[in-house]
Amino acid sequence: MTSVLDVKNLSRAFGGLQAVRDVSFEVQEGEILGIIGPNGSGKSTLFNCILGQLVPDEGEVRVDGQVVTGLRPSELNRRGVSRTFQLLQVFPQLSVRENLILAGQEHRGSRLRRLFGPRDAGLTPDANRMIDFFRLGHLAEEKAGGLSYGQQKLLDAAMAFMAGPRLVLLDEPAGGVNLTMLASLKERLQAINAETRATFVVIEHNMEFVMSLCTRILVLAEGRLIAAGTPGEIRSNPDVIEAYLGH
Amino acid sequence: ELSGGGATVGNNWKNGVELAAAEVNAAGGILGKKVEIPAVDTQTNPGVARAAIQRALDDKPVAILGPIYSGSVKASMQLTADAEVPQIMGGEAGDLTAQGSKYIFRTSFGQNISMPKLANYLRDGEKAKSVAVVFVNNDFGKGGRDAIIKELNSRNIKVAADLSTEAGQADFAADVIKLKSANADAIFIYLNEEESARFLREAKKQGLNKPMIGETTLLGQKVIDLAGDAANGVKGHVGLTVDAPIPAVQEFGRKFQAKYNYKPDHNGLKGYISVYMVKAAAEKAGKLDPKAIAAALHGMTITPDKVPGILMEASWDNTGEIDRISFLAEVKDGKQVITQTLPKLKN
Amino acid sequence: MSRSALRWSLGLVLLGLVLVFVPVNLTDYGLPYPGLKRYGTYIMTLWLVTAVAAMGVNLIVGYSGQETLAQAAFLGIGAYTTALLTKAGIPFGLAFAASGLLAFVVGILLGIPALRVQKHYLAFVTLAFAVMAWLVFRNEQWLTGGVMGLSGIKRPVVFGINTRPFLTFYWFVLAVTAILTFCMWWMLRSPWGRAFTALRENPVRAESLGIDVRLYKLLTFAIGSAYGGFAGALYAPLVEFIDPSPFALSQSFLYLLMVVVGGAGSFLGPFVGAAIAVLLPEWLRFTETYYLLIYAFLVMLLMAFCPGGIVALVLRLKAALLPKAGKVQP
Amino acid sequence: MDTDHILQFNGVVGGYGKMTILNGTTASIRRGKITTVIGPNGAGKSTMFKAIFGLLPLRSGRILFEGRDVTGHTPRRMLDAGVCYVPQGRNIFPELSVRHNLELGGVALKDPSGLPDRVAAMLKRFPILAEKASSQASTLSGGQQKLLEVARGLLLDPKLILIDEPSIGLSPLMVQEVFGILKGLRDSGVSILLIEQNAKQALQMSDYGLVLELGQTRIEDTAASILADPRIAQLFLGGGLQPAS
Amino acid sequence: MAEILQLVIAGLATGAIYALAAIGFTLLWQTSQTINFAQGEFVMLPAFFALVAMNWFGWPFWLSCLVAILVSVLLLGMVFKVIVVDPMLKQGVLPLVISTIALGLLLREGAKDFYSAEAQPFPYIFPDRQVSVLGVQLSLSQIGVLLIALAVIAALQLFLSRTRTGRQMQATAQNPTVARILGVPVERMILYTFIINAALAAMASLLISPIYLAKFSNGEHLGLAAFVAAIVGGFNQVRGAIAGGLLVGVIDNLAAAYVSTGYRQSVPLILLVLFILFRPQGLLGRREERAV
Ligand SMILES: Nc1ncnc2c1ncn2[C@@H]1O[C@H](COP(=O)(O)OP(=O)(O)OP(=O)(O)O)[C@@H](O)[C@H]1O
Ligand SMILES: Nc1ncnc2c1ncn2[C@@H]1O[C@H](COP(=O)(O)OP(=O)(O)OP(=O)(O)O)[C@@H](O)[C@H]1O
Ligand SMILES: [Mg+2]
Ligand SMILES: [Mg+2]
Repeated sequence: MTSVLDVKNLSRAFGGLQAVRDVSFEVQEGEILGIIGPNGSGKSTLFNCILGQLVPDEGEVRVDGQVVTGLRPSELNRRGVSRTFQLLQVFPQLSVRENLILAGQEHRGSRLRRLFGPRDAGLTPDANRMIDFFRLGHLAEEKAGGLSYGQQKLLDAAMAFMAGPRLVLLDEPAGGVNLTMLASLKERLQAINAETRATFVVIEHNMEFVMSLCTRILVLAEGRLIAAGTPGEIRSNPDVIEAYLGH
Repeated sequence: ELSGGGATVGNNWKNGVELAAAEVNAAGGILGKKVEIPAVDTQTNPGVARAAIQRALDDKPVAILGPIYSGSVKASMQLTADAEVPQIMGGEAGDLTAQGSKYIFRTSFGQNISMPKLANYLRDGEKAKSVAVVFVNNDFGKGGRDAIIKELNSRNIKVAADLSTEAGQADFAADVIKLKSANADAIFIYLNEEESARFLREAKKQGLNKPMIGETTLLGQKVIDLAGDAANGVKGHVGLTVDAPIPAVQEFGRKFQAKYNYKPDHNGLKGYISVYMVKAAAEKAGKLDPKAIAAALHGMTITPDKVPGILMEASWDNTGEIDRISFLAEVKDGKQVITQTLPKLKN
Repeated sequence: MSRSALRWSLGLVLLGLVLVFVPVNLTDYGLPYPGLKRYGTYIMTLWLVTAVAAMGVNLIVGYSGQETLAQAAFLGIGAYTTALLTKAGIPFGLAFAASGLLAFVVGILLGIPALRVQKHYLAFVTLAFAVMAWLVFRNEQWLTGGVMGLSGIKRPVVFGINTRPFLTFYWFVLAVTAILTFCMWWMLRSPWGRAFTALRENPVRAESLGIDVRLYKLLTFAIGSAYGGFAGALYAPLVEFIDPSPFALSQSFLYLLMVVVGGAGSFLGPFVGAAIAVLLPEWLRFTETYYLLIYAFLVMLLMAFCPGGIVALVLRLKAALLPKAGKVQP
Repeated sequence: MDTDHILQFNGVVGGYGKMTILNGTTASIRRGKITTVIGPNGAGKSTMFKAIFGLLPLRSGRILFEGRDVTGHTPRRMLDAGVCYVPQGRNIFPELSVRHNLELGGVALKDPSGLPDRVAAMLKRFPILAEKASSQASTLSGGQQKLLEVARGLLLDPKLILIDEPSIGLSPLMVQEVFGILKGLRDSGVSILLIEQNAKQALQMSDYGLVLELGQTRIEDTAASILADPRIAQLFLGGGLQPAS
Repeated sequence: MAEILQLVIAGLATGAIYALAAIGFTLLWQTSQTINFAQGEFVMLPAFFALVAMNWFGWPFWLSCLVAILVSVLLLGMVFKVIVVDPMLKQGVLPLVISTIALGLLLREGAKDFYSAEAQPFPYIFPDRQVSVLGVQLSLSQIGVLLIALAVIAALQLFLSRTRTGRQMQATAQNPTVARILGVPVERMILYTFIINAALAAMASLLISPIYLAKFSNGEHLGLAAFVAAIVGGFNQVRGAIAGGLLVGVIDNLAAAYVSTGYRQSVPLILLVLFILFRPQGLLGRREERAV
C-alpha cells in the first residue's frame, strides 16, 4: 500500500494560540480515516493547512509522495484533492446544477480548450447523476442560496465529488443532514471507496456516522494527536471519553 | 464651458453674447435678419466641445462664437475650418492663430501679444532684475508661462522660481513658503480666479511682501471679491476690463449688471464684442455667408463710431489675431484702477 | 436549428441591419427617412465606443464581482497609444492591437498587487491608478502633449477605404464593436464565464474547486481593461484630438455608473447604459445646465427601485405585462 | 384561554417568492415542555421558526402565542412578548469580542442591570468561551461559534425558546451540555421548541415530538412514542446507521 | 527647520479636518456597508447652508453655522438615510455605491445650479492671527481647528466603545439580521450613524471652507482625502481614521513643498496604495482573519 496523504510534524499557531501542534499521520490509499476531537481542537485548522488555505508554521504535507506544502488550494484540487467545508460554502446565485458543473469544469481539458468547448464542459450528465443521488432533483434549477441548511450541506458534499477526486477531505459532512440521507451518504462513500479506491478523511462529531464509516480514527485535543485506532479502540479509550465523548 | 471647471468663464461669455444679441435684434438684426444664438455646453471638455461644434455646424450657422478655453478651441478649430465657418473664440493660447486656419478669430489678446507687454512692464515699470513665476498647470497657465519665460529671457530678466500649481488647488501654504525663499524682485502670478484669490490670501497671511504682478485675471473683480484685503496692491496688464476709462465699456458694464445682476469680467466683454464682430463683418461683406464673413474680418478694423457695440477700436490681421489698446492697472482699496493705457501695437 | 435559436439569429440580423442603416439618408432611395447628419452619426459612433469600454467594466464589475474606477485611464492608455503610433506612421491595425495589449499588460501589472487585498480595496487601488495615469497624461508633455493635447489624429484606411467620411467611420467602428461584442459573448458563455461568476460569488469555495482565483481575477481585470484600451483606440480617431480631460477620474466614475444603470452582469447592460450616458445629454438638452442633475437623480431613482438596472427594469415590466410569467419576488 | 399550549399554528401558509414552503401547517406546542421538530432536509422546519419570529410574511393562517394572535409581529415585539430565537447557521458578530457578542444577547432585557451577572454565569458554564472572552469572535472554531450563539440566545428569560439545530458542529460532550441546559430551563418552566437532525438524542430528552414533512405536520405525539415507532425510525431516524463493530 | 515645522502644523490642522470626514466615512461603512462616494460633497455642502443663512436671510455667522449643522443632520443624515439608503440596504453593496456616486453628482451640480458656480469667500471661525510659540509662527486658526477636531473625535470614540448604544451600533454594522433577531433596533442604530456622519461632515465643512473657499467642486479633493485617510488608518477603526487623517494632512503639505508640483497630488495616493499592499489593516487596525 502507498500512502496518499502524508502529514509530518505539522504546526500552526494563531498569535499566542497553538491551534495545531506537531501533528503527523499517514493515510493509505483506499482508507476512510475519521478525525474527531473537542470543539476548537484544531481539526479544521489541520485541514486548512493540508489544503493550502492556511500556511503551516512548520511541517510538511505530501500527497502521493510529493511535497505540496505551500501550494494553493486550486493547485491541490487539480491534483485530485477535494474538500467540503464546515460552514456553508456554495455559490448562492448559481443554480444547483451550475454549482455542480462549476465544481467539475476545471478538470476538463486545458483552460484554452474550455474557452472554445461546450458551455457545460460536457458535465451535465455527471451533474444530473449527482443531483439524483442527493435527492435535489426538484431543486436542480433553484438558486443554491435558497436551499435549506441541510440541502446546502449536501450540495457542498456533492461538489466535492464532481471531479472524481482521489482524496477527499470532508469537514463535518453530517452536520444538519437528515439521518436517513446520512445513511445513504455513508453507503455512497463506501461504494465510491470500494469502486475507485478513493481515499477519505472525515471530520465529524456524529459518532454513529464516524464509527460506522471509518476504518481508523484519529483523536485531536488542543491541537495534539492524543489517540489513534479502530472505532472500537477509540470508543473504549478513557482519554477520549474524558475529553470528548462523555457517556 | 457652461459646466465643468470653466463654468464661470462660460456663463460670462454666454451672457455677454446674449446681451449683444438682444440689442442687435432690437435694432433690426443683421442685414435685416434676426440673429439666433443657441448655446451649447462643452462641459469644459475638449472632446465634448468637438461634438458640440459638430452639432452646431450641422445647423449651418453663419458663425460660431466660442469656445473660450484654448483646449476646447484647439479640439474644434479643424472642424470650423473644414466647414468654412468663422469661429470667433475666447482662447488666449499663443499658437491658436499660428495653425493656419483661415476661420479662427480672437476677441482678446493671445498670450503671444500680452506677455511681451507684461515683460516690458516688468522691466520698465517694476525695474525687476529677477522674477518668480507662479502658474497653473493647465492649457491656459502653461501657455502663459512658456510665453512669459521666453519674453523674460529675451529681456535678460532672471527667472528666480518657476512654480507650477494644480488647477483647483486649495492650499497654497507650501508654494508661498517656497516663493519666500526664492527672493525675487517681483512675482508673476498666472492662475485662474479662485486659485489667485487663495494664493493672495495665503501670501498675505505669511507676509510675502513683494510686488505681485499679473495678467487680466489676477486683477479681475472675482479675485478681488474673494481675496478681500489681500488683493490690494496687485498690479498688472489688463487687455479688457469693464473698469477701462472708456464710457462705452462702462456703459456695457452697467447694462450687464442690470440684466444679470453681477459685474461681468473680461469674458463677458469678449462675448459681447463677438456678436458685433459678426454684425460688422456681415455688413461689410453684404451678405450672411460664413465664408464671406470670414474673408471680411481679415484685415478689418472696426471702430466704435461705426459699430458702437465693438466698444473699442480693434483690428484683425490675416491670421485672426486681434490688435487693440490695453491697460495697466492696480488694485487699490478693493477696486481695479487703471493706471495707464497702452496703445495698439500697429496703427 | 431550434426555433428559439432561429428567432435569435433573425433578431440579430435585423438589429444589425438597423444599426447599419440608421444614419443613412434614404430619401435618395425613395424612402422617407432623412438619416442622421454628421452630428447624429458622431453620437452613434461615440455610443459604440463608449459601449466597448463599458463592456469591459461590465466584465470586471458585473461578472467577476471586482471593482474598477480606472476605465477612463485605460481608455486614455489606448487613445494615446493609437494617437502616437499612427502619427508615427504605424498602420491603425497594429496601433489598435497595441492599444489593447498595452491596456491588458498594465491591467495585469495593476491587478497583481491589487489581488492581495480585500474586495473594496481594489476600487481604491484603481482609483489611485486612475489619478496617477491622468497626472502622467498631463505632465509628460514630451509624450502626450500635456494639457495641450495631441491633434491631427488620422482616421484609418481599411482595405483601401479611407474612413475619414463620418459615415464610413461609423461603419468601421460598428464592425469592430460587433467583433469585440462577439468575443465577449463567447467568452462569457464558455466555462470561463461560469468561473468568473464563481469569483464573484464565493472565491474561497472556487479556489478549493480548482479554479485558479488569482489567474481568473487577473484575466477578467486585464481583459476588461483591454476593452478600455480598444475603446480608446477608437476614440482617438473619432475625435481626431485628445487631451487628458476625458480620461480623468470623474469619467471613470461615469463608466461605472453607466454599467450599473444599464444593468451590471447582464450582457446588454453596457449598451443600454452607454446609450443613456451618451444620449441623455441630447434628450435633456432643453434643461440646459441641469441635465447632470437630472441624470444623477434618475440614477438614484433607478437604483432605489430597480438595482438591476434598466435591463432588469424592462424584464420586470415585461413580466408584469405578460401575466403568464407570474409574480417574481426577490 | 388555552393554558396548556403556549404556541399554536393554525393553517399557516408561507414561502419564498413563488415557492410555497409552509403548506397549511398546524401544530400546538405545550407550555413548559421540550418539543422537538424533526423532518427531512428542506421540510420547512427553519421556515416555520422564521414564520413564528416574524421574519417571513405569511400568505394565510394564524400564529397564536399564549392565546394571542402574533401573526406578523416584528422580531422586537416577539422578543418583548417573551420569545427568543437562535437561528441555524453562523450568526455571530465576527469583529466584536466574544464577551461583547454575549452582551448583545441582552439587548432586549427590560432591566439591563442584571446583564453582567448573567454574562459571567454563562461564561462559567462554557469555559471554552471564557478562555476566549476577549478574542474576536471570527477566530473561534466552527463549534465554538455555535456554542457562543447558543449561550447568547439563553441570556434572556424568555417564556419560549426557538432553537434551530444547536447541535450542528458541537462535540458530543458539548451537545450533552447544551441539552442539559435546555432540560434545566424546561424544569424552571420555560417552553422549548427545538429543531434537530440529531433526532434520537434530541427526542430522548424531549417531552414531545413533531414530524414535519413538505411543510405539513405529519405526526404530533409524545417523544417516547415517536421514538418507539418503527416506521418513523425507518423514515426519519436513519435506520441504516448502525455502528459497525 | 522652522519651515518644516510650520508645514507640519498646517498639515495637522487640515489633517484633523480630513479625519472628521474619514470617521464619518468609516462609520457609514461599518453600519450599513455604505461606501459613501458622496462624502466629499457632504463636506462641501454645509458651508453653502451657512452661506444661504447668512446671505439670503442675513443671520449672524454663529447662528448660520449652527443652522448649517442642523440642516446637514436633517438632510445629509436623516433624509439621506431614509430616502437613499433605506430602499437599497437589502439590494446589496453595488447599487448603494452607485447611488452615492450619483448623489455626489447631484449635490455638486445642485450647489452649482442653485447657489453659484463660483467660489465663495467664507469667514474664519477663529481669528486669523499669528502667535509665536517658542520662536515658531503658529496660526491661531490652525490650533483651534486641531483642538476642535480632536475633541470631537475623542468624544465619539468613547461613545462607541463604552456605551450600550455604541455597541449596538457596531453589532448592527456587522450583522444586521442577527442584530434584529436579538432585539437591537437596527433602523435606529443606522440612523444614528448617519446623523453622526452628517454632523461630523458639517463641522469639517465649516472648518475647511475659510481656507478652500466654498465651492461646489471642493468635494472631489475632500472626498479623496477622506478615503485615503480612512484606509491608511484602517477601514474599520475610528481611532485609525484620526491617525490616517493627520498623516495624510502632513504628507500632503510636505509633498506640496518638496515634490514636483505636477505629481504632488499622487503622493497621498502612493501612500494609499502602499498601505493597501503592505498594511491593509491600516495604521492602527487589527488584521482580520477568516476561518473557513
Ligand atoms: N431564503 C430562501 N429563499 C428561497 N427558498 C428557500 C429559502 N430558504 C429556504 N428555502 C426553501 O424552503 C424549503 C424549506 O427550507 P427550510 O430551511 O425551512 O428547511 P429545513 O426543514 O429547515 O431543512 P434543514 O433540515 O435542511 O435545515 C427548502 O426547499 C428551501 O429550498
Ligand atoms: N483565524 C484564526 N485566528 C485566531 N484563532 C483561530 C483562527 N482560526 C481558528 N482559531 C483557533 O484555533 C483553534 C482551532 O480551531 P479549529 O477551527 O481548527 O477547531 P476545530 O477542531 O475545527 O473545532 P470545531 O469542532 O468546533 O469545528 C480554536 O481555538 C480557534 O479559536
Ligand atoms: Mg471545525
Ligand atoms: Mg433548517
